[in-house]
Amino acid sequence: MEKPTNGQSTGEKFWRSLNELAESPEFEEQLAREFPRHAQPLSDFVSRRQFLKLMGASMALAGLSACGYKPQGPIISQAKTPPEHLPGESLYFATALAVSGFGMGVLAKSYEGRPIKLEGNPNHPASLGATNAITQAMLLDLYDPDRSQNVLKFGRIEPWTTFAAELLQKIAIQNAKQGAGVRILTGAITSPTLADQIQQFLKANPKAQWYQYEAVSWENLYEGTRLAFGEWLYPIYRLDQAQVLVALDSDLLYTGAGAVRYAHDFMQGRKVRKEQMRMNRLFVAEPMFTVTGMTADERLPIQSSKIARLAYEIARLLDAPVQAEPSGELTPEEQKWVQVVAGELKAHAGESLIVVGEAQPPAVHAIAHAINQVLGNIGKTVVFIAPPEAKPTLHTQDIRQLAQELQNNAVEMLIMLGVNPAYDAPADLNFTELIPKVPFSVHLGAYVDETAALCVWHVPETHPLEAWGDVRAFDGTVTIQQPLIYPLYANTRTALELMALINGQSGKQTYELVRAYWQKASGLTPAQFDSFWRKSVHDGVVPRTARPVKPVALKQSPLVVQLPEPLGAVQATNTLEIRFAPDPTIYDGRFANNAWLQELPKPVTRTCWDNLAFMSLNTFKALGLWGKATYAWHEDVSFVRDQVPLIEIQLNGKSLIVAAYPIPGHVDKALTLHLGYGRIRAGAKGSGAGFNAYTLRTTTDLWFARDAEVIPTRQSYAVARTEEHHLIDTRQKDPELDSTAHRPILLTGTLEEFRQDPELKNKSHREGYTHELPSMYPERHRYDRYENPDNYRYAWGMVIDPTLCTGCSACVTACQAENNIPVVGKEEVVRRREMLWLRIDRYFKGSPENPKVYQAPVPCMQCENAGCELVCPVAATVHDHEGLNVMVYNRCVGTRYCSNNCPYKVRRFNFYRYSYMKSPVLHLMQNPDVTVRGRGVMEKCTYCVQRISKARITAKRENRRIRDGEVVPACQQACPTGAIVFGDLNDPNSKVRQWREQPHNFAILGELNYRPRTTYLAKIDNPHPELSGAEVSHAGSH
Amino acid sequence: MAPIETAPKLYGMMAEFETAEQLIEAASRTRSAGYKKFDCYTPFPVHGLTEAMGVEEAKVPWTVFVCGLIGAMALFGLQVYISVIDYPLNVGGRDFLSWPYFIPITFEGMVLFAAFGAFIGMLAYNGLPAPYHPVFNVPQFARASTDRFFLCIESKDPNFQHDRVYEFLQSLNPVRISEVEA
Amino acid sequence: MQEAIKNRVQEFPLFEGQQTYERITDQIARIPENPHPPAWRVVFGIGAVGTLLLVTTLVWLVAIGTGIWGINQPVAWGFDIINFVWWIGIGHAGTLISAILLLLRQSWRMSINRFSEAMTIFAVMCAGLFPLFHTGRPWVAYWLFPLPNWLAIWPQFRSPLEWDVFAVSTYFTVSVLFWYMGLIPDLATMRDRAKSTLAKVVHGILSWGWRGSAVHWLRYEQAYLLLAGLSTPLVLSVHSIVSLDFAISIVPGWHVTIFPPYFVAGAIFSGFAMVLTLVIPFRILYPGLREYITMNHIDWMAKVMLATGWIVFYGYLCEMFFGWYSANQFEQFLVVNRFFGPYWLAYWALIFCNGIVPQLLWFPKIRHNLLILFLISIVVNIGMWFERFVIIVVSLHRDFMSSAWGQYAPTVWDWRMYLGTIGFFVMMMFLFARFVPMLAIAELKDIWHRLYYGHSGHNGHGKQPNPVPMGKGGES
Amino acid sequence: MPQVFKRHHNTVARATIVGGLLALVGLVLAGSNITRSPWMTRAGEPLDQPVPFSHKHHYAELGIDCRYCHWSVTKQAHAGVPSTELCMTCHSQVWTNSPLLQPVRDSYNNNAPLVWNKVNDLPEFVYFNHSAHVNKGISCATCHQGIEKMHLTAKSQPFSMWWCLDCHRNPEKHIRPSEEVFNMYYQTPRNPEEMKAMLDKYQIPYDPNNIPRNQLELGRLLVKHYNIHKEQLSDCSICHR
Repeated sequence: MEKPTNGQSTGEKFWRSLNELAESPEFEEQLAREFPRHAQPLSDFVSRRQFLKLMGASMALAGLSACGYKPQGPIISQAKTPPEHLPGESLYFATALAVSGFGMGVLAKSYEGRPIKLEGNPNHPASLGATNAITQAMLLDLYDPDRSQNVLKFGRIEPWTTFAAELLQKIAIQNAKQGAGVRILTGAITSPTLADQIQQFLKANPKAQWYQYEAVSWENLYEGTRLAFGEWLYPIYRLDQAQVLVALDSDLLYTGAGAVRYAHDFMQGRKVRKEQMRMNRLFVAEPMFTVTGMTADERLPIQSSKIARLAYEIARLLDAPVQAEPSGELTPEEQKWVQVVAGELKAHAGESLIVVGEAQPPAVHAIAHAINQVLGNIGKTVVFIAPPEAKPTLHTQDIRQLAQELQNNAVEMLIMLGVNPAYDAPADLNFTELIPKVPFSVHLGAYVDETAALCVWHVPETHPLEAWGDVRAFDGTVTIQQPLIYPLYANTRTALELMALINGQSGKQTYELVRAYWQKASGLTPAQFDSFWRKSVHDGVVPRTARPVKPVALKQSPLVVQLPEPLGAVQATNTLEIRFAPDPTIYDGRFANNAWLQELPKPVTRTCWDNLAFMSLNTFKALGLWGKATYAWHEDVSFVRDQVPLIEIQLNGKSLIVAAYPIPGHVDKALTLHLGYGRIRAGAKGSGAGFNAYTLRTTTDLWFARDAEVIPTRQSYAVARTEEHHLIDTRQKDPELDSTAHRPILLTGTLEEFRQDPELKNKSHREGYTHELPSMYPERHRYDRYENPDNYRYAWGMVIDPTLCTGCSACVTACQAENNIPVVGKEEVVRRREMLWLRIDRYFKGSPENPKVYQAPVPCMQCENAGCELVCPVAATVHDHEGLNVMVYNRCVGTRYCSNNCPYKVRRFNFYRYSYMKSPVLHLMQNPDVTVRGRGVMEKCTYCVQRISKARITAKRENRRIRDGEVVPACQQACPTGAIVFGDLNDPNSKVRQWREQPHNFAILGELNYRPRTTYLAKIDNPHPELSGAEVSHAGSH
Repeated sequence: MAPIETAPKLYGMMAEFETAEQLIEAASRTRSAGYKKFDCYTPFPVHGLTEAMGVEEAKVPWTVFVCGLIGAMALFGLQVYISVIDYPLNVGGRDFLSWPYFIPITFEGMVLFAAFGAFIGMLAYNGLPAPYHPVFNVPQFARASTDRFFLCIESKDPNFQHDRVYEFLQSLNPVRISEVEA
Repeated sequence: MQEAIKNRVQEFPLFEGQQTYERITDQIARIPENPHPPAWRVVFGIGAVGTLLLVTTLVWLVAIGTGIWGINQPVAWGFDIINFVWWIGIGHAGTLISAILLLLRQSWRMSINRFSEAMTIFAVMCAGLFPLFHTGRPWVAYWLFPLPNWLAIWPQFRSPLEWDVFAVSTYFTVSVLFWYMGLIPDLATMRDRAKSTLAKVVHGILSWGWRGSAVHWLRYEQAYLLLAGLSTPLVLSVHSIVSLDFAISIVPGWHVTIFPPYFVAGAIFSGFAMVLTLVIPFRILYPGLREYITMNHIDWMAKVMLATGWIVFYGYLCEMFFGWYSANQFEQFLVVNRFFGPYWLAYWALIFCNGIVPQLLWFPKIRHNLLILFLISIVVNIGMWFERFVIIVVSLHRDFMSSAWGQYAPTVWDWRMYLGTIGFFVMMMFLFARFVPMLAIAELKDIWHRLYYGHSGHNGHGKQPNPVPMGKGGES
Repeated sequence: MPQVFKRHHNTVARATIVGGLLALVGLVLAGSNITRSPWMTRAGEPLDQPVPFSHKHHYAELGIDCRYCHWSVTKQAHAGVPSTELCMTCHSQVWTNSPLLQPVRDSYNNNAPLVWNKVNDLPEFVYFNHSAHVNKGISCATCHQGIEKMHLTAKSQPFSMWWCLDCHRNPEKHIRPSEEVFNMYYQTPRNPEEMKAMLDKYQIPYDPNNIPRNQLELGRLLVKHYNIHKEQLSDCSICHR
């Protein structure tokens, strides 16, 4: 595909030809050729192609240059029309996508038979119609050209049949000895059908073992409940009930199976309006900023190892029934914090909640349970259910045991379903040596990854959007997964199919298996079952499958718990506490090859394509890293070339070279390392990116370890960051001018200030937001000029409430998926050429030690007096009658003047042919309703104009106005917390209008009189009077 | 001296001088002698010469003025037509007829047209291009572009009489007198 | 009046040595007629190589995209526009010398106007390349012209870039006309001096058959003066419009009301610097020129540089003042960022080159030391380049939303294109020297006649000529 | 030595100059016209198709309604190319063994698509929606004029931007009662009686005192009736996204 396509013609072609295409040798070969080198990132764009070819290519791009008369393409009719098929129309199908076993319900948008977008499923408890970045990006996994496509034996392509034959033969042998030599390793499994298949096998082979391993495990939750209540339980938080939430080293608003739901619930208590001047309060104690931490009203930077002490102190102050040997000391600030938190919790007993993160040892969880118990929160703000997994287990224990057995050569047959222990198992078990010891090892996975390389057999895994299946949400609710598309590659299989084969049901389709299971499970008559099935599949949730709430009680009082040893005062400056955490975008590494997630700026650090050793600025300087190496001729330039120093970390005998990066709000004497990077067999995009933190991670120090020794090196490393943090790299000498916090960008205030003065008039810069300058021209184009009763005209506008924004970035990826936004690769991001239309601004305010964070999504503001339009010499960007600042890609000649004159810098330019995609598969993914921009063209957000047009045409056909809420931009649709509202400003009853009329509504850089259609509500937070004093005074503003 | 019969195909009779001053002198005397059709040729613009010859005109300035006017109106018109009549677009909320924005191009148009007016006008009124001209038939005339000054009385002149003109030219003390073939 | 002038030019002679009409003509006209010094070949060769560099760069640019440059999201304009403004500025001196000095009746302009007009034309050529090729899709750049098309859509006339299109193209056309018109009589001279028929024909055609008729001269001078009168506001408008590219927008550091005058002054400043940079070597290369481009000329040019330099420097001071006086923290930050930001080096370099160094020109000794003068002119050219760098890059890289701040660093391709244009410029200048009289012969003779005829020893021919035996035309 | 130029060279010179200027003007005019010409737009050139399908035969002679094959045209963006199935609804009965229809039968039997050549093609960045037009009284005939006379299908309009805009700027010139949209033989009523009759027939409200007299007046009436907002029709975002 040389020329950009709107997918319509090609769309139909692909729709038709998929089946043939998938099998056709050319296609196989074509993709095989691309595997595994072909890189999406643009770094090698120039070097890879020869010169003349490019010449031709770029000329061919004139295709987008408004000359319509190219040779006409083919138009391919269907032989037979499927009943539901409507040419050029999209259909939505409910299904679910699972991350480490837990399902997120989605509505998949299918265009001409290919899924092109995933939206949240309103019926689904984990989604409520919203999604997160990962779910949005899982669409890309389906079309990833690096996906494994062939059955491999020792890396050589073999037909599926050969594999099946050999497997069955081996199974037969094992059956004889009751499967004594068989070990099955999977991730956490909630799928009832799959679990049932495995259980069947285990029943038949009692000596066989089934282990589950998740690198990012929540086993501590279970152990915690066992300590407290005597059994493994899974907590469900009711954050909408909580007035006070205390999160100890827990990122519950962002990571974890329920995060999207929790973020939604939590924000119900923060919708500050003139009608409702109240909000809940969030306390967070954590070593490094997390999304939850950035949302906090009061945050305490503290080493993970000290959390236990902290929790215990709180418990003591609330005289919760806990008994332990406290060790280590709390600093005065920490003491103060503890007192305040305890007081708050007490004050809101029954409507407060204390949550502890998965990384904390069971004891700390137990303490938290005790506290919640004492406060009477249990049953109100938190309830407990039986674990959603089919077979709950302790992952570390499982993997250790498996390692043990492998060590003793007890394993003759190892079946690994969608796991990658060779990469993510604890380093001390060194699986890379163990796996090859197994005579017959099978790996089922979407990629030929580190583990596959060590196995005898590798079987490509089918993507969940290609097959039937089922999965449970965090609260146990089951979703029947239905396929959106015929498997792209003929040889792929699902875990279900593989188990069915092993169980001798080889003929069965996944559809039959799932349906059969539920037929059995539901115990309904075939007639009843049919409607049950239809309804379940259609709604995306199986009724009455949520796990029931279990009543709980402390098994003993007081609880006697063993507190872990906290990190004492470190003597040597270069000995730090190290904390492992899942990566904010690529999680535990399974998404390492997902270009969207790789390029998505990490919520806190705004870096991408990398993980780095994050530490506080003090530590950074203490290690003598500041002004090192490439910090060139000016301190301020330290980040100009985006170069940071490399350090070597040594931890119990293992060592890792990693780039160090200072980040505000990180606790001193500690560093945080994200898992998931440094893959060697992730695929073209993931391989070689970042540093492999697993090499330091051992079963003993799974989450945090003390005494990590840091040795600075001479080398430096280029970091791709989409935003500098100014508290660090602009000099402090003149805060009034330098510190961004003092720029009139975001209007901020505390709940108290808002109560006294809803317009926050006496806030600094407030006038800057409101007052408008007189114009020389008759302003015929202002939206309020359109207002008259018989006015048909829409005035589209958007209001964003930063108070509700956690910075989870779901909107960013949703925008990328909806608008065919290309990925540019690390080198281009380093050169500040990322293409994301929607960015999330993150501003620090206050001292670098513990600043406040203010965030806001920044799309195109659709200014009414847009400067960009004024300076475009070819009228490629102009206003339409509905107030959209439309960007006509095919008219753009690429002077980039508009971008210069945009004070918000929300325009993006195709410096190269970013939209070029070598693999035909990727073209299946593109949204046919959005022009694919060619090289040399400016692009930007237009409020998802394609959705507006669609709605307008429908409305016109039905002779009515577009209803409020009928048009929902991708960002709004994805947002878990409803921080974005879009609609018609001319409609007095529209939600957007109501938000816009809030007293604390303001326009960013309003004084420029560009009169943006996108406005914001002031970011309100709710600091505790006794604490915030300290921090805010640092900031010096207001 | 025997009168010489006029060559049938004679363009005129040309006197050659060494200094501009002599030429100016000669020109005014030729004029007062009642000759109409005569012209002077100099290597550089000699000031006071045309006055001496009694030539006065301002065609070029007027042409330039008119062209400039046309240019200005044309481009302003073009801009108004395009942005108000043919395809009015809401550009950054500005009025369709946001005339101050149209001034620069209007001005440039004025200058462009005027400049062409000046250049083309000058050539046209001078009857150029004229690579061929009878005066070039006089070999010495090659120095007209270097350091010599010529006065040529044309045979078209009503009172052109060969030997009379010759005598008259003689009286101007030229360096040389030559007939100019038509 | 005339007397006064005559007295002044006695103490500051515009010519050196004994001049006659023939000598003036011969000294200048024989340069293109005779073979050239080997040095010419060398420099021309260098220029040609540069041009080659330019061409290859452009091809690659069109093939791959503007991504090969260092520009990025906050800094969407880099070397492309910097060099555009720089070249345009240089071009302006030519028109200024030929037009404004003509209107001001500055007789000393005669000896350098042809030369600097040529410089203008070639500089504008170089300048024009940048806006054309800085577009993401040069193959549709013709959309910037209001051509009737089947898209039924037109350019957008509120954009300063659109104004640029008209301004620059008009400026180029008018400059060419002006230059060519001045050439016509001299081409006629060349024609009459030519030995070979070919030369006669070529020059004959190019000179439109000019024959120096008094009436023609009358109209010629009218037209020439009017063109000058037109070019003067034109040259001012062009650079004002270029400055509006920035002043129209709201970027702190661009949104400045003094830009037009300050840009024009800057243009003249850099233009004169470039004239000096070229004149001094040419005087060495062609000693004949020294009789007409005397030390006085050079001295005056240096003085003009000094004056315009001060205007420019005043501009810098204004910007600082505005920053403080605006009470607008974005403006204030800009000033601080210029002083101490990542690009402080560029800013202080600019102050040094354009503010400090030119002060040397106060001293006559330095004004008469060709080497130092030459160096100063180079420094000023560099300084003016930095000025554009500061205006464009420093303003863009940190504007309103600090979340969108970034840095800019040119790539090898930026440099290749820049050096390429310089090479092209040099090549064209040397071609010009090779084929066209470098000074305006007729005008020089006019000046000489008006100011020196009678004073200088011309009386050799004063005596009455004898009556000559008459002969038919064509004989003898 | 005689001068190199002869007297006639003056004429030559002047002729050259005048000629050159004229040529320049001519070039511009030619350019702007050629781009609009069918030679460029390929209007009226039938493309070869796997099956020589005749709209004339099916529509004009057999009187099959457009919507029988292009069934999605009133609901969807795309008019849709009928599936082989649809063809076979008739051709399993008639012309069952015509060699011309062999490809159709093959396609049906092997469940393989028919690959037609696209006749009316728009650039990828133009989003045309059939339903938006046919439901608002813009007829097939407006863009596919004369299709009912075509044995081999060719595009009858340039499909260039100025052509689209021409109608988007003043739809009155082309709009008709939506009931008449699929009628290729529709004529604007010429006299008030017919006009009145038609308006009554389709219950289009009108002022009996001044019944539209011609297409333009009828057009204005319908534009109002169908609630079409003219000024909005030339917004960029209407066709480009």
